[in-house]
Amino acid sequence: MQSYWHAYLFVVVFAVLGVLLPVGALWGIGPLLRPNRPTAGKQTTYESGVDPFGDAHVRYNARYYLFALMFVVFDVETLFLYPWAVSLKKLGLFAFAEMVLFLILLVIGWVYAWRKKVLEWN
Amino acid sequence: MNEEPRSGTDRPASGDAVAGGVDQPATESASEAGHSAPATPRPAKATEGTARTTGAARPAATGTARAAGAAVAAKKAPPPPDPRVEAAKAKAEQVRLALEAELGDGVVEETGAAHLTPMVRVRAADWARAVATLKTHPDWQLNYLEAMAGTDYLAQGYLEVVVYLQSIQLGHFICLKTRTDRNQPELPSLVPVHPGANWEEREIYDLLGVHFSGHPDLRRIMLWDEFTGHPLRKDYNAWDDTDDPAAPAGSAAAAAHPDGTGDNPVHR
Amino acid sequence: MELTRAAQLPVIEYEGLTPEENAELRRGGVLLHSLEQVKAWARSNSLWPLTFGLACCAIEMMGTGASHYDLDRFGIIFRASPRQADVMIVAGTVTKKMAPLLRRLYEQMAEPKWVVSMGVCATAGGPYVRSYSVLKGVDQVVPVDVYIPGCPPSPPALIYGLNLLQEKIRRQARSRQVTGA
Amino acid sequence: MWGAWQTQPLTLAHTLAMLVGAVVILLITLGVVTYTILAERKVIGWMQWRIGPNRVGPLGLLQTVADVIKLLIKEDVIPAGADRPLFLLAPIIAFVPSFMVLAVLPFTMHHVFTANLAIGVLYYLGVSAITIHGVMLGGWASNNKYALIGGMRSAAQMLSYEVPLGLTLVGPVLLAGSMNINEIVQAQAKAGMWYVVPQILGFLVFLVAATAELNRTPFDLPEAESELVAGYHVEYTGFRFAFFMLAEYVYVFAMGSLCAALFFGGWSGPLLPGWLWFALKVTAFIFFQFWVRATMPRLRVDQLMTLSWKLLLPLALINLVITAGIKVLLH
Amino acid sequence: MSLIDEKDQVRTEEMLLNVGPQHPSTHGVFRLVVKISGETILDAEPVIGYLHRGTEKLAENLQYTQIIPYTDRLDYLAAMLNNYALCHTVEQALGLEIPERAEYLRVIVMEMNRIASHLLFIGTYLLDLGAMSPFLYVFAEREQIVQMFNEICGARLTYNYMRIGGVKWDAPPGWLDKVRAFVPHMRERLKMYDDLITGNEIFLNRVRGIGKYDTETALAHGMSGINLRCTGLAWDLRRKKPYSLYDRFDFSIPVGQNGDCFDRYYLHLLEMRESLKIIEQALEQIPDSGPVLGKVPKLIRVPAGEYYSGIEGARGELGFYIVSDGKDKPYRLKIRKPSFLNLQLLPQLLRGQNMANLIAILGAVDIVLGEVDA
Repeated sequence: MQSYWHAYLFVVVFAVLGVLLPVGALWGIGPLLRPNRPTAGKQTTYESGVDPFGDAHVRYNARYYLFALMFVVFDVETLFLYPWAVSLKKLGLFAFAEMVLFLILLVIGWVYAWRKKVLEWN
Repeated sequence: MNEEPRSGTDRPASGDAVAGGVDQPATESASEAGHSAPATPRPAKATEGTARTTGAARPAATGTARAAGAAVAAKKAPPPPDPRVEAAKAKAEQVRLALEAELGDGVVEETGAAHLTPMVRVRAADWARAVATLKTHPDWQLNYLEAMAGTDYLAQGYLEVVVYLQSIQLGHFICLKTRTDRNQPELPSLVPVHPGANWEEREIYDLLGVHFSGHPDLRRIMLWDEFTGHPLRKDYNAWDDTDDPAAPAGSAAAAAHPDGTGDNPVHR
Repeated sequence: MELTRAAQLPVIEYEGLTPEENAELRRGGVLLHSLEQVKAWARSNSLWPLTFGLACCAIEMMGTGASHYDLDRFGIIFRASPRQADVMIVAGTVTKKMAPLLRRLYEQMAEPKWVVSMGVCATAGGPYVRSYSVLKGVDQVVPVDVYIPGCPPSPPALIYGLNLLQEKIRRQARSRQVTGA
Repeated sequence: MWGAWQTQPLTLAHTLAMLVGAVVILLITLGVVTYTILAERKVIGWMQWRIGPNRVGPLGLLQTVADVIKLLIKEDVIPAGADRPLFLLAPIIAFVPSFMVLAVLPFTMHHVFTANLAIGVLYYLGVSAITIHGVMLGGWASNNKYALIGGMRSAAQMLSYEVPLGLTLVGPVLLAGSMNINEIVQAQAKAGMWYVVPQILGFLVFLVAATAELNRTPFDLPEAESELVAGYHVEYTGFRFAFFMLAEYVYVFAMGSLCAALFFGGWSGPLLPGWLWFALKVTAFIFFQFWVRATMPRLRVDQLMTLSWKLLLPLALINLVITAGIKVLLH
Repeated sequence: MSLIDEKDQVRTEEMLLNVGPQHPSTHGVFRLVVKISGETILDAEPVIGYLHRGTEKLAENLQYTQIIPYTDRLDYLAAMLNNYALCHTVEQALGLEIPERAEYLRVIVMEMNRIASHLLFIGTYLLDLGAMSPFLYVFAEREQIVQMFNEICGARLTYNYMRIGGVKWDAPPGWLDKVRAFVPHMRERLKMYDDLITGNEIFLNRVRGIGKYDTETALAHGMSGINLRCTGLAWDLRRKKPYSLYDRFDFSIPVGQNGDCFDRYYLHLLEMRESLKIIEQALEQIPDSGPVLGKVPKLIRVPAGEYYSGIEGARGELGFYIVSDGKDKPYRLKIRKPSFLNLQLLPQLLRGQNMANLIAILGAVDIVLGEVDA
């Protein structure tokens, strides 16, 4: 167990490398190699060749936020499941029953969401 | 969907009425069946001759063409009238009667044949009403607008709009036309009757400049909004348009290469 | 006779190289010895055209990209966004209504960029040269690198044109080395 | 010596080994991605009666190299309307986690280049979810409508499939009693059975969810070319675009590795060396992705969501309960 | 500006989005301005004319034979049919008699062209829906057809093969045998496409029940071809107003039932089968030799008058309306463009749909911009 933080050091090394690669390529050697001739025409927003109508940053009716809420609910549930799964062997039938109860509660919520047409697109 | 969709011949709605050839419905061709077999085309001269002698549906006959036609006609004996053309004319008369019964006298200005198709020319003011009447008329039911075209007759000073109407159920095929003044071209729109006329009318407006009153969205369709003139008019001159969008863009292209090489600025 | 002449046209011999090395250079191989040439090698072998068909020629362009001719052999794959495209194949008649849009699309492409004018309509107006609405050649709005004649050019002609463009890119890198020294 | 840093106190040599290990994985990954892309073009070409790249270098082997160099030296356009800092950051946010997840994957038996984290599976899930931010921010920052819709779709899709994916991964965790991916592999070797057998339902759900997480056909809606031109990266040029692509293909590799480790016994297998077994299993997963891409049309966005929430989620839950039940009954 | 509107809803804005003219799935330079809220289309407005080349105006200064090449470039996927439509109209006006062999050759190339055109539809449609392989497959068969056309007329896309009164060239020796060999091959391939595409669950889910309309709507909007037949009305000019030799062949007119995108797709497949049948019969009946160009004057002068005739093109009724003043050039030539009219219903079909259905609906209309814009 003394190697516990070593493992995370390795992760940190990965993170640093992962940042270094794009930063090095985009800000390091990239500018030396690539042409850079910005013009007003080039920097216009692309929209199939025509002048874009207005801005894309509008208050836009995305139905996705409902899915985001659902996601939060179920992802937190998944998080609970992991430690449970690891220690199920030790905890035995009681933990199993308890988790089934937990899942049933979730399924009720899920059915409710279904009935409320949250899972529908439009 | 069926494994094997129904073939067209089983469908009663569009069945035998049209099978005999739309240009010549069964009722009228029966009496002339002896001397006109629809499958064999008539000799060119006969058609030409009848078209000329009757003067039907001759839109464009400029002075010279008229003279030339007369010269040819004078050389040869007048050929016998083409029975198919005669039938078309007779049918056009029937259309006239039907229209006049509904819309009053004077609605039809001329009847004749456009080649082998019955042709009826109606008054511009009654244009949309005539088409609507024929669409719902139980004897005609011309419910399918097959083609629509506008023509500029510069010498005669009018614009002509023609529609070819088809009855899916009864098999009639009629050519309906109207004329409007070249300088103030205005016609009632057919869109309320046949929504399919929408773009066709926009095209005619765009290229010929006919205003269709009552059209829901009369804008240029083919050309850009700033375009001036109507290209399909006979007096349109393509070389005097000044609002050529290529001109400013072209100079922009030249400006993009200030070194003037005109070559691609790859490794500059 | 005519055919053999056409085959000989774009041959360039680079001074100081053996014939084998020259041959390698011509087919876009890997024997290169300067940064500019490495860049040209990469660019010429990774020409991504903009998915942009205007008219009849577009069908032949699609045909060139499809199974029988397969532009992917040359590393040419179509990209739908001008930001990621290197070459614009103007395939078809350019109308005056389309010209400003075409120009904008060209401007939105990132450098370096090239234009191939495919077919006579794009090159000079072609059969529509007398039309009131057709631009008489796309070179009035964008600079063109390769003109491909034909109405429409057959897929082999397009491939030949694109190969010429690759050749041009490589040649420019070499000529720059000589003149820019 | 290479894996010594995991168990022994940290010395200079061990730190060096760690660094070298990470760099080696980076290089391997870049190589794998390079040739995955080439293989994709070749394999799909072959499935479509084409030849695929064959001109650049011998047999076309340098095609992707040329593409990458080309993208590196392509001009970097930043649209005037874009949110500049976010626009610049987004590809990095998308790429970094894709590389970080590789830290926990055991490529060989001796877990040389693996962090060997006790929470491996959870780490994978958590870190890989960060990429969604990169994609969404990229789409938003571009100030382009296609990109915006593409980014939103992408986020919704990845979120939706994250849930069944996470639930199916609980299966192997349950069976092995550990979240350490390495231990899961060892448990499979010990049990003499790949977890794909008891977890067949979970595996199928995993396969669908993984394909969706990877944004690959038939779930490639975020970059649905025929609808949104190029999706969230429509405004990205050159190397920034390349990093989005890179992230995508690194994830293909990572997901393949995860699939191999959790369901197919990772590096375990007879006769052949461990790394080769691992490579074969990953290759099979990647090949499957190509195959699907050459075969399937794309789902519609509502069907996509429906599939995840109404079908995959209950299936994953059922699989979970069954697995847990069996596990409890057996002990 | 408040964030909350009267109904206590968070206010959202609609977005105007351009699809096209440079867009992978508008099949050319078609442009659609869609107003969307979320991913729901509130309204759509087609903008066309980016390929308007003024063919009708150009034709007024061309002799009839010189117009034929321009018809090639209208619907460039089915140029043979366009060739025929013009020649047919002029021949009707002149009352010409066409040599039998020429007429059979015309039927064969027309039906082959129909197959080539429909094949491309299937390929591009599936590409729009995200499946890339069918697109590449269909080009293999199309290439075979195109190669045969190349042999008979020396062009791959713009054939200029037909002449007023016949065809330009007789088939080269062995050409008809090639077509004979092609028919069974194509039949097999059609079966393959059927297996590959029609049974695909994802594909079916994307096209079934999408973009539905009924016969009334279709007729009112002047639709023709498959876009009309998919509603169940067997309106095919080859049967309803027989031209050429179509009354000599035994073939059926497949019609749809629901008028949705699936019917439109499937009818393309079925029509190809019928076309193969026609080709097979034409190959049996074609005389071994004979002239291929009738007796036509050197300079064709159409008698004064106006003429309209339509044929069943690959996309619907393709008609030519000619006004002649007796000269060798038409006074006015108007093309009845099936794609142009079929496209009109699009905004109505799109309203209220999801963005992803846009492509499915637009693709199924099967437009060719050269024809829409002329």
